[in-house]
Amino acid sequence: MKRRHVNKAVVIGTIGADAHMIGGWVLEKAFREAGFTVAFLGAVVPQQEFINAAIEIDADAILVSSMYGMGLLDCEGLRDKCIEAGLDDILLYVGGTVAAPIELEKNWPEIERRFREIGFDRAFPNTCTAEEAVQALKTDLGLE
Amino acid sequence: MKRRHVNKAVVIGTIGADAHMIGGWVLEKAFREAGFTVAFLGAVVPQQEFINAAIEIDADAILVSSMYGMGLLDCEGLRDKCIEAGLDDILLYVGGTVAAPIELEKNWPEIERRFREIGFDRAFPNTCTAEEAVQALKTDLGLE
Amino acid sequence: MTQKIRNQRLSDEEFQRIRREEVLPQWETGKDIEDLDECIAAAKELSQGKSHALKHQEAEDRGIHLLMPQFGRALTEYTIEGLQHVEAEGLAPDGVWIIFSDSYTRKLDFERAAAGIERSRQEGMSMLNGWPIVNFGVEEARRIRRASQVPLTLNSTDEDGRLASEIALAAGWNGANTRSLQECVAHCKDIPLEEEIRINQYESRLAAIYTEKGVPICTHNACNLTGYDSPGYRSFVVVSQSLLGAEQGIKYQFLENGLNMNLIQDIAMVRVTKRLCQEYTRRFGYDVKFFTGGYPFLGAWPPRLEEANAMIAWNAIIPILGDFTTAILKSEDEAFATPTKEGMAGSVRLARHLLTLMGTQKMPESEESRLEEAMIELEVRTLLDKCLEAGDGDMVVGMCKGVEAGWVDTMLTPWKYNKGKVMVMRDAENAVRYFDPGDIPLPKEVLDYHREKLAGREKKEGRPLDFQMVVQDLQFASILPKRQPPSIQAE
Amino acid sequence: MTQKIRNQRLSDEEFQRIRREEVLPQWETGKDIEDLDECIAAAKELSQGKSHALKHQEAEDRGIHLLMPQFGRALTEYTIEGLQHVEAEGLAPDGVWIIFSDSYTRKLDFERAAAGIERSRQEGMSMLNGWPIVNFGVEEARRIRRASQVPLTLNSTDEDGRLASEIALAAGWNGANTRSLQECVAHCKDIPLEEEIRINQYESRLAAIYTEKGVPICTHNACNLTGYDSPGYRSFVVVSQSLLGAEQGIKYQFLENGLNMNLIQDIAMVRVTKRLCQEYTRRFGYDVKFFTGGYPFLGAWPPRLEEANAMIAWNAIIPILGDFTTAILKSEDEAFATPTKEGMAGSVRLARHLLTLMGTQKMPESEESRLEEAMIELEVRTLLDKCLEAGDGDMVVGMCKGVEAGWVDTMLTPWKYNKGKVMVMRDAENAVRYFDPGDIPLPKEVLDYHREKLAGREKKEGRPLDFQMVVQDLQFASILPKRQPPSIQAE
Ligand code: B12
Ligand code: B12
Repeated sequence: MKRRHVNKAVVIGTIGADAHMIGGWVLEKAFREAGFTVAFLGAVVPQQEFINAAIEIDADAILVSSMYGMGLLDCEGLRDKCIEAGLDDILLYVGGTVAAPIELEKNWPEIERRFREIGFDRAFPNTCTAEEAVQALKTDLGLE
Repeated sequence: MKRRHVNKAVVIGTIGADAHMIGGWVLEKAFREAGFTVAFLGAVVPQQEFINAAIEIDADAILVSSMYGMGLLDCEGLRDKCIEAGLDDILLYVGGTVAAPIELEKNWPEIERRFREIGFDRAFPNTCTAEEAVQALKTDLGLE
Repeated sequence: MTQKIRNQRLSDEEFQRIRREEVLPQWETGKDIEDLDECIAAAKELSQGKSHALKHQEAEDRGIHLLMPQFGRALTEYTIEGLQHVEAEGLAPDGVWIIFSDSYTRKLDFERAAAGIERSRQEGMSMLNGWPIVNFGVEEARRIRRASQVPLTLNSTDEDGRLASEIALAAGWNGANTRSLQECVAHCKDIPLEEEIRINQYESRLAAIYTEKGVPICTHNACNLTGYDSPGYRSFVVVSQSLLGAEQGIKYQFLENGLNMNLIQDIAMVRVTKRLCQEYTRRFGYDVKFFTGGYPFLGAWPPRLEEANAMIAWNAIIPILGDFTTAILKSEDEAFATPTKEGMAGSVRLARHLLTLMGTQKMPESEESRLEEAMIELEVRTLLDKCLEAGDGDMVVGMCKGVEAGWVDTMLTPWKYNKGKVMVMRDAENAVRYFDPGDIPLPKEVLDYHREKLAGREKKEGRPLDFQMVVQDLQFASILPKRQPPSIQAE
Repeated sequence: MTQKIRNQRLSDEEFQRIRREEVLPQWETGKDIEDLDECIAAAKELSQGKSHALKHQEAEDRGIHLLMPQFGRALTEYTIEGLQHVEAEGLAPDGVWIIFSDSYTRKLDFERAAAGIERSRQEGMSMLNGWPIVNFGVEEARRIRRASQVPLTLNSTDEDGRLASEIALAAGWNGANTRSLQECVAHCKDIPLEEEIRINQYESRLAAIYTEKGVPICTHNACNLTGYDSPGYRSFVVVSQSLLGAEQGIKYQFLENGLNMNLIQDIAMVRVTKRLCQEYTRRFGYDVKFFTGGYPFLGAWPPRLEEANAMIAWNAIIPILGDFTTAILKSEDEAFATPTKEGMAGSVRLARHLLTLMGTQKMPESEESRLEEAMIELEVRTLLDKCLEAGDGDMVVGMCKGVEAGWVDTMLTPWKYNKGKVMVMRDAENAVRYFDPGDIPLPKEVLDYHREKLAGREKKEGRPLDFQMVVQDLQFASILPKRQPPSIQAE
């Protein structure tokens, strides 16, 4: 992927009707500590809000948290909206307990396949620590 | 099998170096309640003692308990000794946690096969209740 | 919101108007329950021998504990299959179900719920995190009612559960909740407390009408909140809600107290909560029967069977030793997805066997428990009385003022009206204490007590308390230990 | 037996004579440990950082609990594989092993043990219920010692464990037990108590010699007994044994108290036991350090995973809440066979997570716990003092007289010298009470207390107590509930 300049800025929030925000809150702390600018949108965040915030802070990545199980449904279309908004090369990560059916949630390769299919760059299970998330983004941004 | 007259008498005991006797104690109570004469030999009972007691009370069956895992080893040769002593048609039951390896203990058909091979008529896992034991013997003796 | 809301019973006309204009039109299945009397008559028949309220009364009389597992799948077939499996494996007869609806339903987004149902059919898996009761409507809910042997209660908690509860009650389930702050803090983002209370006055009144007409309804009065709240705050939420429900005429309330994992503190919290619910409702002249339940740990769970079993066991033992009427159950699936039927059956078996093992063992009173109770009680009374003072005797007015001013406050919620100045932390015994009480009116002796307890942790860990510990505490029960490979190989 | 035995330290000459003439010749591997000083030197090196005694001291100082799982297979390879697996999965570093020998070894039937080893090789399965330490000898035992990261203790309990303990100690394990009545009642049939005590004076003296020469040995002083004994009897056995061990010079004892499943009673039993061990050893001028452990329920276990997990959890929670140094663990395999490595790893994970969840929570003192302790203490003191009186100040003489006369008695043992007039039964809280105290000198207030508690069960069950209940109690924790098929089918 051709990478734009790196701004060390991320958007974090929980998508859809999902009210969980503790994971995002922990991520926010970790990314700030690692020197990132963070737009933390909390929970119950519509797709468009992620994009608006990304534009506002000139984000390198949108970190979508989805805990309540409808992540696959809620994330469909986000990549298209990014492209529409001119954020063609922004990194899209998703993480959490993203799939309601346990058959899927325990079949991580299939989850990753599905998210790649809808334009996400990475998907993280909820055993991912905040430090691991920071590390992954640094790697993808060529920061370390 | 050709059955001799029925005397409603059983020998109960725990074989070999096995010190468990609670199961046998519970069986004793149940068989007495069901109208049987019982010779209860307690624990750590050598093969010959079972046979002596069986002769003494003219038993229909010897109920061998084996809990500590070496039941298969300890029971070998009992049928031969019975035949030697003229108890050709006495019923031989074994029950308890008869096999040390869990692979065997959880493979009950194989346990039964092995005990049949060494001349036992029935083998009971330790989930067998005293009432079930009484019922089985009554059936085999044609009492019900 | 300009309309000023008070703790006052809805008139029959107002109730009927809201029902007709606001609630039933929310989705097309609303029209199947237009005739309320017919619904009540059907519910009466369908809940025969399966009443949540009466089952709890019976359990109390017999001195036994009920088990309350949770389940919900996108399709009716899956849901019924799961209920029957778990009931056969030990839930029936001394159990009660919590059935989840999905989160779209809870946000009244019935279009997406419909899409989720469709998608679930296509994929052959449950793509929703619960059973979309509103989309399926009352006849399907009755089908589930008939398929189960025990009382059913609905968990469709969020801003507005009115239509879901209407359908559930009309199907002979026990549908209603006594909610206000609980919902704002747990699941909402933008709704003002006044509006949430208005919505729930309707739901409470609905439950009361069923009760008055011969179908006793026992509402859930919960304080699951953010999953990480001080026991004083939890208790305050439940007691204040008990007054709101009681005013609407509710006669039975199931006090569903989120557990924090410290045996003495959790039991103290529940005892204080029940006592104050009784005292305050009586003081206002209401007559309500309260039952208690322990809601399992609502923080992050460990993603492995054995650790999850430790959680399941401890979360059942606290309610049993605390003599709560009911132990609510989570399952080994908690870290991954809503419970599977196999997972829930496992929890039921484990908890049932604990009941066998423990007989009627109870936690005795001790100096420690009396002190803990006294501290929680003092905190909660202070808050309650401050509300009543600020509200001129009206709890609703007082609560709203308290939230606005920030002296009613908790830590981690998506709800924008919460000030969030409070910070809690675990002490060495894993009890939840105030690291920073923010603006809540904590009596000095309570604050000193919390500080002393936190100092105990500082001493145990040999390092000063800091914010990093607050963050770590959020995952204290979910991180698995690293493998320790043998340092010396066998020869 | 004509020889009169007293509680008196073996002389060095007598010890050496017994060693040479009675112990080492029991089997051919005895000759590899003839040089005791060499053995002690080797043990010193091998047990570096893996001393049972010092590990316990460290745990007490750090205020943590140790976990103590159990394992043993017919072949050394299988045994090592199992230890390393469980250590990697969470046992190391804060754990200690109990390694079983097989039952032939315990009965000194080394021929059959040899046949069992052979048979195990042929079948590719462990056909023995433990590791035959005597047949394998000291070098194999050292191999196991080197392969493990934590202290090893040997459980080869029966009439005569002297040679097994000699080999274990020489390999840097912790081998010895402080035993007398425990063994007679648990595993023996014909041996007189005098003879059992004589045998174990040797074993205790052996442990003391190692300790005196710089390898501190902490013996197991257990009261597993028949698995179903009154707490008073259990406690009496341990305290009396503590005096016997102390006289031989033992400096550390691990009090291994079999649990009966009632939280308050079990904790009271352990507290009283430790207190009286301290008091009575001091009274006789000995200086001994005591650690405590809870031995899991020794009655019939349930043959299913979830129920077994309930047992595992409750059996770990009692020691944790009771602040015992160590929680001994059983596994989900208990109803079927000696623990598998997977089963034990599971128990370790479960118990470790309970430690995480519970932090430093302890059971506080209460009126109930004080009363229970007072009752147990009164019973045990009465027995101890009666022994000392009958023995003219010599515990050994008194115990022997007590058993002979039947005022030292328990219910269900293969041991022919036990009178067996006592009958115990569970009360409504599953505490163990005297249904019939037989001839034991139970103070009236203790008997009244037990009667009152049993009356509570009578009331709860609504039927008079009878012998049938005694029988049922033996399987109260092992019978699984019947399946409850759905009475109404889904449409
Ligand atoms: C706490 C909690 C709650 C709290 C939330 C409080 C709050 N303010 O956030 C409350 C009680 C309110 C709640 C409510 C509900 N919950 Co909830 N809840 C949990 C619970 C127990 C822990 C979540 C948590 O806070 N973990 C701690 C934080 C620190 O970890 P985390 O969120 O996993 O985040 C970490 C990683 O996942 C990762 N991460 C997260 N997002 C991202 C994103 C990116 C890009 C990256 C790189 C990393 C990353 O980094 C974080 C730091 O390590 C989980 C179960 C569990 N996991 O144990 C269920 C769980 C998530 N809830 C669940 C459900 C269904 C609900 C409800 C619908 C009610 C219900 N039926 O139980 C409602 C939601 C309603 C709604 N509209 O959303 C389900 C979801 C099922 C599914 N996925 O299929 C779960 C899994 C429980 C279950 N098994 O049923 N819940
Ligand atoms: C209580 C107990 C003891 C007590 C025994 C007290 C006594 N006086 O009997 C004590 C503590 C002394 C003890 C000692 C030992 N035990 Co033990 N013990 C048990 C335990 C926990 C329960 C057994 C019991 O009493 N059950 C209750 C009675 C009523 O049921 P039951 O015996 O199963 O009998 C019923 C049925 O099995 C059936 N039945 C039994 N026999 C027969 C025979 C016939 C013909 C029929 C029809 C039916 C039948 O009917 C009975 C009524 O329902 C079991 C594990 C378990 N099952 O939970 C281990 C267990 C039997 N013990 C075991 C072992 C290894 C030992 C020891 C070697 C020490 C050790 N390493 O743990 C020593 C034995 C030393 C020796 N020389 O024998 C192992 C055996 C392993 C194996 N089979 O592979 C077990 C399975 C535990 C384990 N998983 O490690 N034990």
